[in-house]
Amino acid sequence: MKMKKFINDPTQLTSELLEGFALAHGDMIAVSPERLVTRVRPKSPDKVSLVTLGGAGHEPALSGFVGEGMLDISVVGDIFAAPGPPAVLEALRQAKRDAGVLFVVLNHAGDVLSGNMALQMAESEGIKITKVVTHEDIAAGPGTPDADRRGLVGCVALYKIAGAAAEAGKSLEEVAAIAERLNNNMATLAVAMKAATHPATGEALFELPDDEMEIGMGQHGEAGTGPSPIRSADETAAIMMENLVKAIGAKAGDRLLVILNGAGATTLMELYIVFRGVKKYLDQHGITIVASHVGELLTVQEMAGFQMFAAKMDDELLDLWKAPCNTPAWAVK
Amino acid sequence: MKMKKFINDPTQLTSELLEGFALAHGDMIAVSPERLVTRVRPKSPDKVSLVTLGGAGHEPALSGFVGEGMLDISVVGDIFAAPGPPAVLEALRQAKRDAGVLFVVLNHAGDVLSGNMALQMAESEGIKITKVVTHEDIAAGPGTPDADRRGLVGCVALYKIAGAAAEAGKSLEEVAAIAERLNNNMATLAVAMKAATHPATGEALFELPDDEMEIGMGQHGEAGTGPSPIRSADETAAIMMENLVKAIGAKAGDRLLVILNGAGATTLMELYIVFRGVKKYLDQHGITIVASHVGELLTVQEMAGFQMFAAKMDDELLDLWKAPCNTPAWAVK
Amino acid sequence: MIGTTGTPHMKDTVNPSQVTAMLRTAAGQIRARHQLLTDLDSVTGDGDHGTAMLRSMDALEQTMDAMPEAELKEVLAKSGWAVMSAAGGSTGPLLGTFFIGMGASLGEAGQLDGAALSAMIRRGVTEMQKHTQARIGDKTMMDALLPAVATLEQHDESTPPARLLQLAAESAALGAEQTKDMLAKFGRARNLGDRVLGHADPGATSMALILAGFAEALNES
Amino acid sequence: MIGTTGTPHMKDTVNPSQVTAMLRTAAGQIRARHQLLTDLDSVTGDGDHGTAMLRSMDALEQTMDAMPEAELKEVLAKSGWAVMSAAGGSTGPLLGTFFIGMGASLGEAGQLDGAALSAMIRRGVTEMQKHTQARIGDKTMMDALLPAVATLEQHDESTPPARLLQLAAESAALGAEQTKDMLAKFGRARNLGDRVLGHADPGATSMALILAGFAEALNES
Ligand SMILES: Nc1ncnc2c1ncn2[C@@H]1O[C@H](COP(=O)(O)OP(=O)(O)O)[C@@H](O)[C@H]1O
Ligand SMILES: Nc1ncnc2c1ncn2[C@@H]1O[C@H](COP(=O)(O)OP(=O)(O)O)[C@@H](O)[C@H]1O
Ligand SMILES: [Mg+2]
Ligand SMILES: [Mg+2]
Ligand SMILES: [Mg+2]
Ligand SMILES: [Mg+2]
Repeated sequence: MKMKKFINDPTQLTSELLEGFALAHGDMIAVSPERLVTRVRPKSPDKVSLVTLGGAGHEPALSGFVGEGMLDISVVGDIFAAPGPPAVLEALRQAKRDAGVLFVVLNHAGDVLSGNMALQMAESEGIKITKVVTHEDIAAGPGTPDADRRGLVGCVALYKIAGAAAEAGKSLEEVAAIAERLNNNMATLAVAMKAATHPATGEALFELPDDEMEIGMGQHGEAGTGPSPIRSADETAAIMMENLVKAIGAKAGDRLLVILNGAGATTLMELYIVFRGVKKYLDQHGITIVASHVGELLTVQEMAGFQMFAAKMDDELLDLWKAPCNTPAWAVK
Repeated sequence: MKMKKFINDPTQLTSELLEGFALAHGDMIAVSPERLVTRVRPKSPDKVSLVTLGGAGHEPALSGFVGEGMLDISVVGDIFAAPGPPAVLEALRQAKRDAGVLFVVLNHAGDVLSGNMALQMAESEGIKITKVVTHEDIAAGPGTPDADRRGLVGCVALYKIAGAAAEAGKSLEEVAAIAERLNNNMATLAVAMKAATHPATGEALFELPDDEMEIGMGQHGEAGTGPSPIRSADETAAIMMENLVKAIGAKAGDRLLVILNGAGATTLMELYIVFRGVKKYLDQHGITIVASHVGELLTVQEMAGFQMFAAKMDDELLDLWKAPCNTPAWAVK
Repeated sequence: MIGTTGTPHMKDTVNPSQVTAMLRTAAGQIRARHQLLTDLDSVTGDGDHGTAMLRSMDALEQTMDAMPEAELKEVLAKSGWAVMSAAGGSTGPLLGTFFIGMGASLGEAGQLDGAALSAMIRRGVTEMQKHTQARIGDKTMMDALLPAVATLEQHDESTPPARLLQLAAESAALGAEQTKDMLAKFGRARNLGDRVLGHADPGATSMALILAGFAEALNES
Repeated sequence: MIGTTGTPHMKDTVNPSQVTAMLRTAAGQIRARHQLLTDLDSVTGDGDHGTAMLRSMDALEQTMDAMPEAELKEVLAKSGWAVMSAAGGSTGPLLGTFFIGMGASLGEAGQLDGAALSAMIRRGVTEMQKHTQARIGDKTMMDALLPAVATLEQHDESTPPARLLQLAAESAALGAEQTKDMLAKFGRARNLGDRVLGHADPGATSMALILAGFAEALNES
């Protein structure tokens, strides 16, 4: 049976998707044969550049965020697979500059492996790089070492905030410090309702019974806290936000950035209804939402579910979050 | 069995969604008890205002496009249902100004009915209004009277272009003429791959066998040209664009705006792959894509499929398309 | 029922409170059958007609409850407006217009004879026709309403109101029944082609129920 | 096979073209079993390991084909790099490093005795260990490679190359087999908890096949 997807050759998904992406956004980005997505109007060379890497299949992430105010280069792997070290090294070489490179890696085995190898080689070539690894998934529970916590949609907030800092002309040390401050104050929890189809193999990424959902499931079907009956939007919002608040230690009076990132098939309608539930929960606890984003930033094909992200904000982080950006997937004026 | 959706009370969907929408975008829009979505920073009163109406359940459409450079007021109905004439009349009253009101109605029975009644009453109160009805769906075939052609995602292009003309200070006559020029040069064709669930009733909006797709299906499951086997992205792109090109009479040398509007569950990955196919087809016919948008503008819950839109552009339309806008669902810098 | 009713005068006219009873009985008819309406709309449309009619009837009765002292004319105008606000889709505007039209035909308070009652219902339909092109055979509300209007027009002032409404309701019911054999030309059902054959139009069924309610109220009183 | 091979000298050393034969035979082993690798990864991971290994082997052989005259050292370095480019995920970087490490252990052209061959494979694994913390029992490639290395270390120069690789391959196969009883601590399988019990690790299985290919090449020649 054919997959219910609009594709041509399942082995050419990434190339064709990047081709279409470059055609649709040729005014902002270009795609090289090594699958580097770069800006067509490069950032001035005296500013810190941002490089990231990750598998395809999560559109608009990651490459949708290449552009003014966010990323300089994104290295694209195959569907759900890290790109190899040679391409990442090439990206770091292209990003090389005196101001230095901020290298953002999501904590997934392949990405870390590939990123570290490329980083080692690049540093041996004298490229000035600071690495930041995002690992803000709290599904594994409190006390889990950073190395065992996955990077989810938090990377996008980090691209935005660190990208704005870089665009503002801050030094690599400053940009990295800002990125780490955000990194240490953010958390994400995912929930899945319906599985997605792997677009190359046609297989379901995981199974979930008709009357169940699963909180904590990762963006490739990695197990979460176990299935539960389907809960209402308000209950789901409260359970998830309660855990996030605990994880980042948010207290009454704190100011949060909240992101509800749709996984694919979950509608914007649902996300707004959940957002309403999040607001109710936080109101009860005296915590303020000072900034938010509701929509699809990092998807998992047509999976139903979403990722809920929260970060404690200070004035500087908030200003950077609100600073202008202009990328294929996101523009702030 | 529970629906696989994050909701609370199925009878309160629209209210809760609008509440969440207002909370998430309080810096740009406000929602009144009559379910009018308005700008928090109203347009200067000497400029033409834009009003539209339509059912909820198609997020981000229609209200996601209220803001600078696009709509002034959107009147929201229940899920997939037109709002009643009293709310629409209230919107026209609030939009009233000497410069006049452009009133955009999508050609769906309920919307037209409600729109016309409100229009009549508003005109009898001396409000200066020009109505534009979008009916760019070509599924019913050539020669179908305008009254029998549905309004699909084309309304968003019209909001953008007419909205930019209004923001530029053009008169109601000029704005309406621009809107009608676009309206007469645009066409949309939809394709469905998987049904969506009605979020209030939990029923599938339509049925489609596991190995079939249907070109021409409307955004509420209205019948199209009949089911066909699942085709490749390239074939689908070529078939659909061929029909669109015919419908708008595009010839070699013509310049098109192309929109691929995801219905909900179809991934951005797929849309980019289809866009690549569209470009190939148009290249073969000497037709240029001068502007494009790939993403979710007007969805049908978690339906899999998309709407393909094409419009012949002239310099003025193109400039207006590219003009800045800043709305919850779309920002152009 | 004929023969069990009151004075000759009572048989020939109805008073405003009887008209409100007609409206409430119509609401009762809809409440009793809303699931059927939803089921019909699930086949031929989007399945929301039962809910739309329930909301309309809620709005109608709430408006009547809120203005017990008001002129019938005004009650109908307000009710129609409330129905339009309460129910989206096609039902709210059309049904609301029907009530507003009914009200517009009325003069100051007083008894309504058969002619006035006939004029009230006919005016409701005439106002609707300003907003819909639908004719007999198009599988819409009009397939119930237009036969009822034709029946009303065939009778002169001599027909007692209760009998008049009974006849109109029967024509509406027959008209609704005949929509089973029709293809839809309006509304969402239009796009379904011959998938709608064999199913009555939900809107026509609703209007037949409303007229049945009107008749029932007078024939019981 | 012992006794059927050529001169004593031939038994004690291998030449560079025999090493390329080892690599090609390893590729053949993977090609013959890629579906098994995919199936294993479908249970314990994301189902792409068979494809990743096929692409790696394509890259390996294409690189070798493209530089028939080059030093083995250089061929292995280039191949490793090509594998890293060809296969994403965990496989490309780790397997690529393995080949690059093998190359790094080699001096100028010439015969390799048992010690040099052992050093070559051990160096490949040592380089991998710079990038992974995985140890025996973590259900990864290392569960095949580390037992093979231990076996290589137990033998001195007196063991003929073919025999040495045979023993190493057997240790790798046994190690891969034992991953069935392990919970995963690395890679995607980590997140699956005890759902992976009873299934061999795909990466360990691949590495066992590669070593089996190495041994097969020498034992046939
Ligand atoms: N143009 C029209 N004229 C008369 N009746 C109409 C028209 N369009 C729709 N209807 C009626 O409305 C009914 C459907 O009402 P409802 O389900 O409430 O609205 P919607 O179609 O917007 O979901 C149809 O069965 C039909 O009788
Ligand atoms: N840190 C690691 N160290 C050693 N081997 C690893 C590590 N992470 C993963 N692997 C191996 O990689 C195999 C999976 O490879 P593959 O499916 O190609 O990559 P991915 O997990 O990225 O999809 C696992 O079976 C395991 O043997
Ligand atoms: Mg993988
Ligand atoms: Mg409806
Ligand atoms: Mg309906
Ligand atoms: Mg894998």
